[in-house]
Amino acid sequence: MDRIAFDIAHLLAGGLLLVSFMMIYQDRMFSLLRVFAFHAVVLSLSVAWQAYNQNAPHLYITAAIALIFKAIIIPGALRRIVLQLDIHREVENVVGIGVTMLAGIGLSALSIVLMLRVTNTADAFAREDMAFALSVVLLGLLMMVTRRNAVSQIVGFMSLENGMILAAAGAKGMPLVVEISVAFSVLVAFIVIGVFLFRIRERFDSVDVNVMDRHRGDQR
Amino acid sequence: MVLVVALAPLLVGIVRKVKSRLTRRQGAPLIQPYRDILRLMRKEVVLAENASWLFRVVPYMVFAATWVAAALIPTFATGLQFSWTADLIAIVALLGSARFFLALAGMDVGTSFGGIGSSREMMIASMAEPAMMLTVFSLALVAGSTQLSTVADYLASPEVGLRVSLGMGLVALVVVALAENARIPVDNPGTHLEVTMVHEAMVLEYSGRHLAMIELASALKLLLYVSLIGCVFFPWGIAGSDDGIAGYLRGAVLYLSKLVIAGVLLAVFETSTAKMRVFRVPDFVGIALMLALLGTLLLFVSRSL
Amino acid sequence: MSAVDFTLLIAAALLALGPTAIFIRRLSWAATFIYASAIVMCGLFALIGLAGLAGYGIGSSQVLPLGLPWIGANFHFDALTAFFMVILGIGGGAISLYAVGYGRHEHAPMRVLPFYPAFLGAMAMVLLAADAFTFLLSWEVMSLLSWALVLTHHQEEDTRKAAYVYLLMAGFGTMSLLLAFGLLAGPDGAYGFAAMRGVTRTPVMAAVILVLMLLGAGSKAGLAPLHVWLPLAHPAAPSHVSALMSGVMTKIALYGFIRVVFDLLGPSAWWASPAVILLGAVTAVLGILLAMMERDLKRALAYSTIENIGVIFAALGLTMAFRANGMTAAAALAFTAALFHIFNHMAFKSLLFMGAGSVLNATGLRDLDGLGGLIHRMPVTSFLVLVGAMAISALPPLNGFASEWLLFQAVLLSPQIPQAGLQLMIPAAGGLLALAAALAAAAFVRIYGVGFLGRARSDAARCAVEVDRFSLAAMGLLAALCVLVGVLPGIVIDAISPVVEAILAGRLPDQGQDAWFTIIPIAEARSSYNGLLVMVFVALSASLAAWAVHRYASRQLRRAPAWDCGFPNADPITQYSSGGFAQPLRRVLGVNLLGARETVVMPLPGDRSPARLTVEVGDPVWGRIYAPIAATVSTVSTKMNRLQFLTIRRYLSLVFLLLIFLLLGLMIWI
Amino acid sequence: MALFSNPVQLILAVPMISAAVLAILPGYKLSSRINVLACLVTFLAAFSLFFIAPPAPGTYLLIDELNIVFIVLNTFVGFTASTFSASYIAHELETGRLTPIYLRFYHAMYQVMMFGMNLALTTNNIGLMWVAVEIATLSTVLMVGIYRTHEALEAAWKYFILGSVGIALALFGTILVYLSAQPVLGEGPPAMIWTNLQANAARFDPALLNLAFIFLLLGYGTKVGLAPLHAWLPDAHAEGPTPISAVLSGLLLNVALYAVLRFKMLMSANPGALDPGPMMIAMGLVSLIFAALMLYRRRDIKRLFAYSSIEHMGIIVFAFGIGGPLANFAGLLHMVMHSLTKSAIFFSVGHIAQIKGTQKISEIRGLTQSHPVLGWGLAAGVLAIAGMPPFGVFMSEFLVVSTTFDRQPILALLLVLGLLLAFGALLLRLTGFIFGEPTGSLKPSEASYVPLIAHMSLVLMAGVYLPGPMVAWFQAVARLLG
Repeated sequence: MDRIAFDIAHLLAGGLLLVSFMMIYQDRMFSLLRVFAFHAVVLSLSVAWQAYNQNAPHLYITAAIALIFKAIIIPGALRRIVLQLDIHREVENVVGIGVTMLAGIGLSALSIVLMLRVTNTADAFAREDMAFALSVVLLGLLMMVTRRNAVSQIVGFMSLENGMILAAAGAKGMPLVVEISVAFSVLVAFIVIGVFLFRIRERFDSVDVNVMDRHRGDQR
Repeated sequence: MVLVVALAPLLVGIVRKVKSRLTRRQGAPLIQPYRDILRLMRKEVVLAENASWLFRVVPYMVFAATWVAAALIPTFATGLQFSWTADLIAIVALLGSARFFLALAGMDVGTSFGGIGSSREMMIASMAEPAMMLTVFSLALVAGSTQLSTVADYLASPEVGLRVSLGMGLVALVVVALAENARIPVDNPGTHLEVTMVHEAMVLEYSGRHLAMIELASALKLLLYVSLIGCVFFPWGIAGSDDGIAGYLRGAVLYLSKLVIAGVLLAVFETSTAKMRVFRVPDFVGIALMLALLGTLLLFVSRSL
Repeated sequence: MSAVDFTLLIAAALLALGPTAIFIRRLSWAATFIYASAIVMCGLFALIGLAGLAGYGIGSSQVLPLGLPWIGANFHFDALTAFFMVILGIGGGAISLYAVGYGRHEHAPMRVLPFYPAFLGAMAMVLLAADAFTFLLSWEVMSLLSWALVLTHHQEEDTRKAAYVYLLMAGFGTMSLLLAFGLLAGPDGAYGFAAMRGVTRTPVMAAVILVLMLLGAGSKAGLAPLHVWLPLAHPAAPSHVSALMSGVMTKIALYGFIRVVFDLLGPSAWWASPAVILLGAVTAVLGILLAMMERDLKRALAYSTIENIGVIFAALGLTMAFRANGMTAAAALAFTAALFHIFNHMAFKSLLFMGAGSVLNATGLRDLDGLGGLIHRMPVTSFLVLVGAMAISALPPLNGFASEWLLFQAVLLSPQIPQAGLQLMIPAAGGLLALAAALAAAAFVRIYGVGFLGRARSDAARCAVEVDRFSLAAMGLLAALCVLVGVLPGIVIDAISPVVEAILAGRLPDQGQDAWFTIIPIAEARSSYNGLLVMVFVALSASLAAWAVHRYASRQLRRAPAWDCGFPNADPITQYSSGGFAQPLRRVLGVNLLGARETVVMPLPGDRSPARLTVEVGDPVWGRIYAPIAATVSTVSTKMNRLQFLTIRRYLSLVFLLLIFLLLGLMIWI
Repeated sequence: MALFSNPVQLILAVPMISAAVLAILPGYKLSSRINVLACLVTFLAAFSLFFIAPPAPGTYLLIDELNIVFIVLNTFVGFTASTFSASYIAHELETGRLTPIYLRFYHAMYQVMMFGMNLALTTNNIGLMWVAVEIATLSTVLMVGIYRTHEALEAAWKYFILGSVGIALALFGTILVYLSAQPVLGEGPPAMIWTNLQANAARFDPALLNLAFIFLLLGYGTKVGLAPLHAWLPDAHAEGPTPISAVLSGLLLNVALYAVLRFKMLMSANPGALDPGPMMIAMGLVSLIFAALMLYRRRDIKRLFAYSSIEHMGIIVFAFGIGGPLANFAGLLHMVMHSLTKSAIFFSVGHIAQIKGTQKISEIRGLTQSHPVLGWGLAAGVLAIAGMPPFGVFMSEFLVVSTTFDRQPILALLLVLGLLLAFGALLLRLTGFIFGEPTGSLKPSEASYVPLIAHMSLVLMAGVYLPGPMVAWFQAVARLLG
């Protein structure tokens, strides 16, 4: 394992984190989707690099899935939904973007410090990967928490899953199960979300989660 | 036992006589209470239509309970034959029984005055009885017994000396006696004025022989308290169980003089005070309660000194 | 077959009678069958208990493979159990006899029949249990079944509320007991009573257990301030159930207290006892004051139960004080007084509740102000209730006096206690008990005078008819018991002595040798009492007086309208009402102690509307303790309830924050 | 049928095959029967594990003393719930709340869900377990939303989002566990096998395990319904079909709990790792007290009992957090009792809601008068769940409280506070449900009471008598849990 390989892995994983920050920064729906696609691309590159380094050909499949589904199909589909449902083109934030960014920086600091501390015994590749992956996961969660409308929450969730995949790929020799599960979950998540969005379209006039919240139980 | 019944109206007579003389009246002769009772005995009973069997039984019950209680108190000698039958606590409780029945009788006919009497009587009693009980406690704690003969014997013995607690107990007992016997300032035995009466309101519906029994019982009760105070606090001259005839005689004479003194004192006291409002009474009796409690507690303090 | 096996079998049979009732519900004789069986079984309980007190079958145990698997269900039969078996047997038997008659009037018998025998069985199981789990199981089943019984008339809002408060308090009590047993059993889970007995504990630990037992058993027995359920639940239940709950179940609760504090815990430090004595005395006064103010007949009786429980607890506290100082004879006296009073209260309180039930049956009323004049319409019931009222007012020569007398004798032994604090406190508590006794007499004069004497205040009372023979027989039985025990207290004291001996390793002198059934707890010079002679004297002198008067004076009698100081015969509502009777005491004690308030609304001159006097008096404990707790729970749950209506995003934020919190924690930790 | 010689394979295969069959089979009557039959076969197969020596742990499947409890319980409640569902679902069709096509979907999903849960319980692979839990979650999401009312969709959506986040966190934890095991056990599949992990846990990197456990506790804890991760639970219970509520409360929570327990064992086996106890105790107590307070303000009967499930999960997690043979025994017992009781409660609630046509607490009154069996059955269930004897929950609460108080008095007092609060709320509602004058529809219920009575009889029996073998086996598990 040479220095260059490590650096590239580092670069890619760090890039993923950077893109996560970009996503938090976006305030337009379409640009968010574009950045998300880019996120997936970086992820697939990173996974592919891991596959190359670990000599684990099955990881290429993961990379491909990430590239095809997350970078192309899902953003496209979401784009269609936004267009069809005539959703607000702005991303509505709960708190200001500056605050969110600050929180995001804090979170990634936390996760990197924590991860580096706990993974003394793991190899350097894994340490870096896990640290960045945790940051991406937390940022994804942060995004879900600070966004108001459903599409951007879905995007947040997807970026969270991207972090997972990064982690799974970084864990050396993790069996095939992970890839299957990732593919599986992506697929099912997509289907289910699609179904839901469809139904929600059928019943509600917007995918804005707040509208649904009016029907929360126990208030009748 | 017969003695107490015979003496009781006399005590009432003394009190009435002294009171009359103090208010510059001639007053009825000393034996007037006897006459009253006998006359009432001979009269027919006019029973309220609504009165139940309880109403008719109560006079006898009250009389019997009071009588038994009175008989258990050493008058001039301590060696009573049946003194072990009941002690001071039982005597208090027997008086309680009498009161219980009398109060029930007051409620029986279903008039408003009966109710007034009963409820006030029970209110006064519920303060007076604990006071009496506490006095009994302090006596018993001093004497180490609740057996009246023993208590009297002990208090008659020279080792007792003067005690603060006993003084307080005496005051408390006197107050209780005033309250229980329906004397001024708690109640006025002579009145039939609606707002003021307590005891008389309860027995308002009684007549004839029933009233006689009740009058006799209340006379007995007065005697009982006087005897009790006499034998406990002023036990001079009480004959022991092994004294001879002379001892008994001396005891009897002293006892009679104690009765006379008590009667006079009571009359003087009653003439010199006014009756209080009913709701002042609890304060008055409450003082007895406090004194009795204080007496009991001081007992320990003085003992530890 | 040993005593414990036999008792267990009967208890099991009683428990099984419950489901049986469901199967035979269509048969016309179902109720009679159930109650008759209950009489038989209770009779057997009483016999076994008596035999146990005589020394037969004591010490037998049985372990069944039930309950907690590794120790099984342990049962044991000893003198204490035997004594309470007698209570249960006599009380339960008499009440079942009453129920044969009373139960016929029940509209929905299937809400009583399945639970009633099982309730009796569960109480027996409590007495037999010899490990913590079996004990608590039976205890809680007992609560549960009585809860179901309280809910017989579930259509009424008050009943439901009463039952709710009852079971909630029972749950609280059980939790306290559970904690107490947790401490007794130690970390290894030694739940058997035998294993708990020998362990030495620090005084603090023992005090904590004592406090928990006061909470646990006290809440079931009705110790202030945990008594609030009692005046709600007892009146709400059908009267035979009320009688069973007040007369018997509270005794089972006391059994639990005695079993743990006196048997399992052993002697405690002297400073633990004042709390018990004081709690008992305060409970007694509070209970009887509330009884004095209460309008509802059964509720007044329930308050009076609280008073008696207070008296018993005071006696138990005295026992603890004496025992802590090694004064075995004095402890035995106080303990005997407690047990004796337990027995007495079972007898007269059951009797009074049955009487109240008869009144309820005859008139449909529990409100004292609707009653009156029942002595004419229901002479036998009235007489029997009078006996009960006399007994509970501690009038000689009845049984209530005998036990109170013993208690006062115990109080008078306090100078021998070395601790000055106790020396001062015990007579003061004695004063409170005397006050309670005096108030009890007042309260029962009021109940009896308003309810049974005077003139009828309503049509229902005017048309009341005497109840059936079964009810009268049951009441007569207990009334006879009250008299008998009051007249011959020595026999009871001797019967109790094996229990005292077993718990305290000491006893009162044998009373059987004293002439004329006198009782002499310490020495004759100190105190003695002879119920028989008092009764004979009173009876003799009363008869003598009556005879003499009738023989030598007049025996004429004339009926006339009541004189009433010259007022014409007014309407029955001019009679003193229950509230009117209580007024002097309410003014004297109620204002300060209970926060009683009177408001008078006087119409202006010319206004013809009636003047109104409203009296507000209630249990001060409700407002001071329970209402704030309920309000707190309500406020907190209302505030919390917002969490049900958050948006998904906010829920996610919660998850997110928790994650961050834990991660930060981990980072700081390592 | 050599393939199915092993009952474990049967446990997994039967639901899978029947799911496929049910998906294509029209006609709900037959479907519901097949559903019941499939569940019965699964249950019998699981039950036979008691008598047949369990197969040695393989790469994929594992049967040991711990999970056999869960499997048998799972398949049993699955079976009774399916019989309940058969009588329940017909009524739904009559009232038009569901259409035949949805019923077909429902039955297929039921078996998918059973498959997911059985797989999660029997697998020997932490990755596979994660997948299985995911399958079970997704299938229940679909079932919760099956009525397609606003509320149902909203509940399903909430469930889906929160569940997905939870499951993602769990995946991250799983990866971390793998990462900590990988240096010891080498790369690849062996580092994800339970048996290997358990045997070598002592040598794993404790710091990494700590981090992993946080994620796992939060991830699977969401599924368990621990506060404040519980939000999905009340709504999912309230808005889905009642058989699904019963299965959710009775089974799915247990499956997630099983996962937490497994990882807790891993933590306990590593001397350097943090003690998971305090974390579990804290979450358990928070859930208990929070849910107890929430009970007071409920207006929907199914949501009420959903909160009660949160409360009981709190108690169970608390008990396992306390640890020690007695508390672990109590935790296991409580879990089993809670599953049986809570599903029984939901069975009766299902019938009640169908008769009354409402789930509103205020509109359900006087059941003991109008429907004695249902009313008293509900009473027995609620009293049992509130910890009243002679039911089994009492025994477990007895053990938890009494063992805790001696060691951790403050914790025990908090526990008691929570129990009392919950007791007060449940009792208050119960009094309203079953007493008073009946309201609403009084028509008799034609449903079968067999599942209800069967469950309550078991709970009753456990309260007074636990069979010896069962005790021995619970004790063995309790020791295993440390």
